[in-house]
Amino acid sequence: MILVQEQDFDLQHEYETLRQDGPGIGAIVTFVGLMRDFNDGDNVKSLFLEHYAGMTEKVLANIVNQAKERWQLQAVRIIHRVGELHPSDQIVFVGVSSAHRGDAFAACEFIMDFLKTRAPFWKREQTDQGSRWVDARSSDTDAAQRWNKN
Amino acid sequence: MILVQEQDFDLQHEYETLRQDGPGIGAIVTFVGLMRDFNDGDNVKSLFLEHYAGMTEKVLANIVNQAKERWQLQAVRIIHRVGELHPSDQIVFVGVSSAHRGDAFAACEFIMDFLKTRAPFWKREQTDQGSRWVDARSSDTDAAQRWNKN
Amino acid sequence: MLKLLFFARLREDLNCHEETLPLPDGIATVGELRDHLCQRGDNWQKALHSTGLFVAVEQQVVDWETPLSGSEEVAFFPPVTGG
Amino acid sequence: MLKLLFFARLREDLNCHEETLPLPDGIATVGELRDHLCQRGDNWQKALHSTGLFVAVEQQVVDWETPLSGSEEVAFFPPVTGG
Repeated sequence: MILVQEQDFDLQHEYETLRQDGPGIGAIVTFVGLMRDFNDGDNVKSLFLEHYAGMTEKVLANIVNQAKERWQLQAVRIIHRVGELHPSDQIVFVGVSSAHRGDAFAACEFIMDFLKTRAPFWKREQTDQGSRWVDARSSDTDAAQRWNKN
Repeated sequence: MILVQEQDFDLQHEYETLRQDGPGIGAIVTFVGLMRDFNDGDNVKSLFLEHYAGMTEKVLANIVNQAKERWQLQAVRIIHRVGELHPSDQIVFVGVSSAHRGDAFAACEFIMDFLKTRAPFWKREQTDQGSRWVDARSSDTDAAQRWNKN
Repeated sequence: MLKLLFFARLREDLNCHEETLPLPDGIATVGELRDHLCQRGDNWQKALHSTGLFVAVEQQVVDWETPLSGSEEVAFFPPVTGG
Repeated sequence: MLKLLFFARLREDLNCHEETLPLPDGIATVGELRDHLCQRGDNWQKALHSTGLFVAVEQQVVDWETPLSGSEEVAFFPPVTGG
């Protein structure tokens, strides 16, 4: 299940849905990305998230398929918010269920690393110094490239 | 915060507590271990979790301290249940908050890998064939040993 | 007709989110389309040669050698920063 | 007095969870204590030499060379299986 939406999400609801898949699940790993109030040394007052509707969902589905080929997974749920956000707001949710914890951890992190570097979202942030587009980070590229080594 | 308890726990409550630490948090990773209804090819009807009260808490605190030395973490919460459990029951919760997702993922998995191999808990399971102590897995030992390489 | 899309910083720098365009004469690849658009002026030249620029055809990231038939959706965008 | 604790399979095999014991004469290490306890019979010999056996002194896992003064909590247990 992949959702791109303006409205907020509820971790408990996502978790309960993953858990309902049955008594073969041994591990559920969830990631929530939250908006921080600082970036590159400046206070950030708000964030606007733009995306490429249509392509975003395709890229995320492709990342999930890659994860499912690579690890033994029961279910994957992704929610990414767009539009205007404020500090402490939830931005993104990734939840993975599996029989085994190693698979759940790896797949959840893999999905986030590729979401960060492949999914067409862009952040524009409002700081005390004005508005600016957020720059991509080489640390995110490095994180995604790690997965090629294995 | 480390708790060893018979009663169930609530993911949402743990998550909200982690999130309350403030707008410097960018990532929250949670792990929940659930009881599966099979093990080593047999149906498992129930599980009894025994532990070494006192030592358990010390070992978990030590694992958390190691994680905090190794990664930049905001907060860590661990709950492990003891006593009688049934399929689909929640067994263990580990939640980690950090400014950075890489640190949160690594610390959460590190804590689980060492909890599995160092914390004095023992599972006795009731199957259709009777009652038996669960054997330790070499895959868990391998998972913990991975962390020495870096 | 080609459907061109521009996102984020590119959309702002070019003051254009979407336009439709018949495949120009002599243009057979994505790279040639970029060169053609760059002739529109300095802001186009600069934006379409910005660091890490991506191009997607039919919502899939491709390289500059990718051929165009004239009825695709072609999107230009900077490195992504979601998550 | 030593406080001895046995957990899980060991507790069952020895039919003993906890006992107190003065430090026996000539016993100076955890390993010597184990050898001493093994003299109690075959079930002790077998249980205290089972695969992967852990021993903890004052709730900390130690090796068999660890010295004992006679007032410690000493726990024997099989490989852990929580989580």
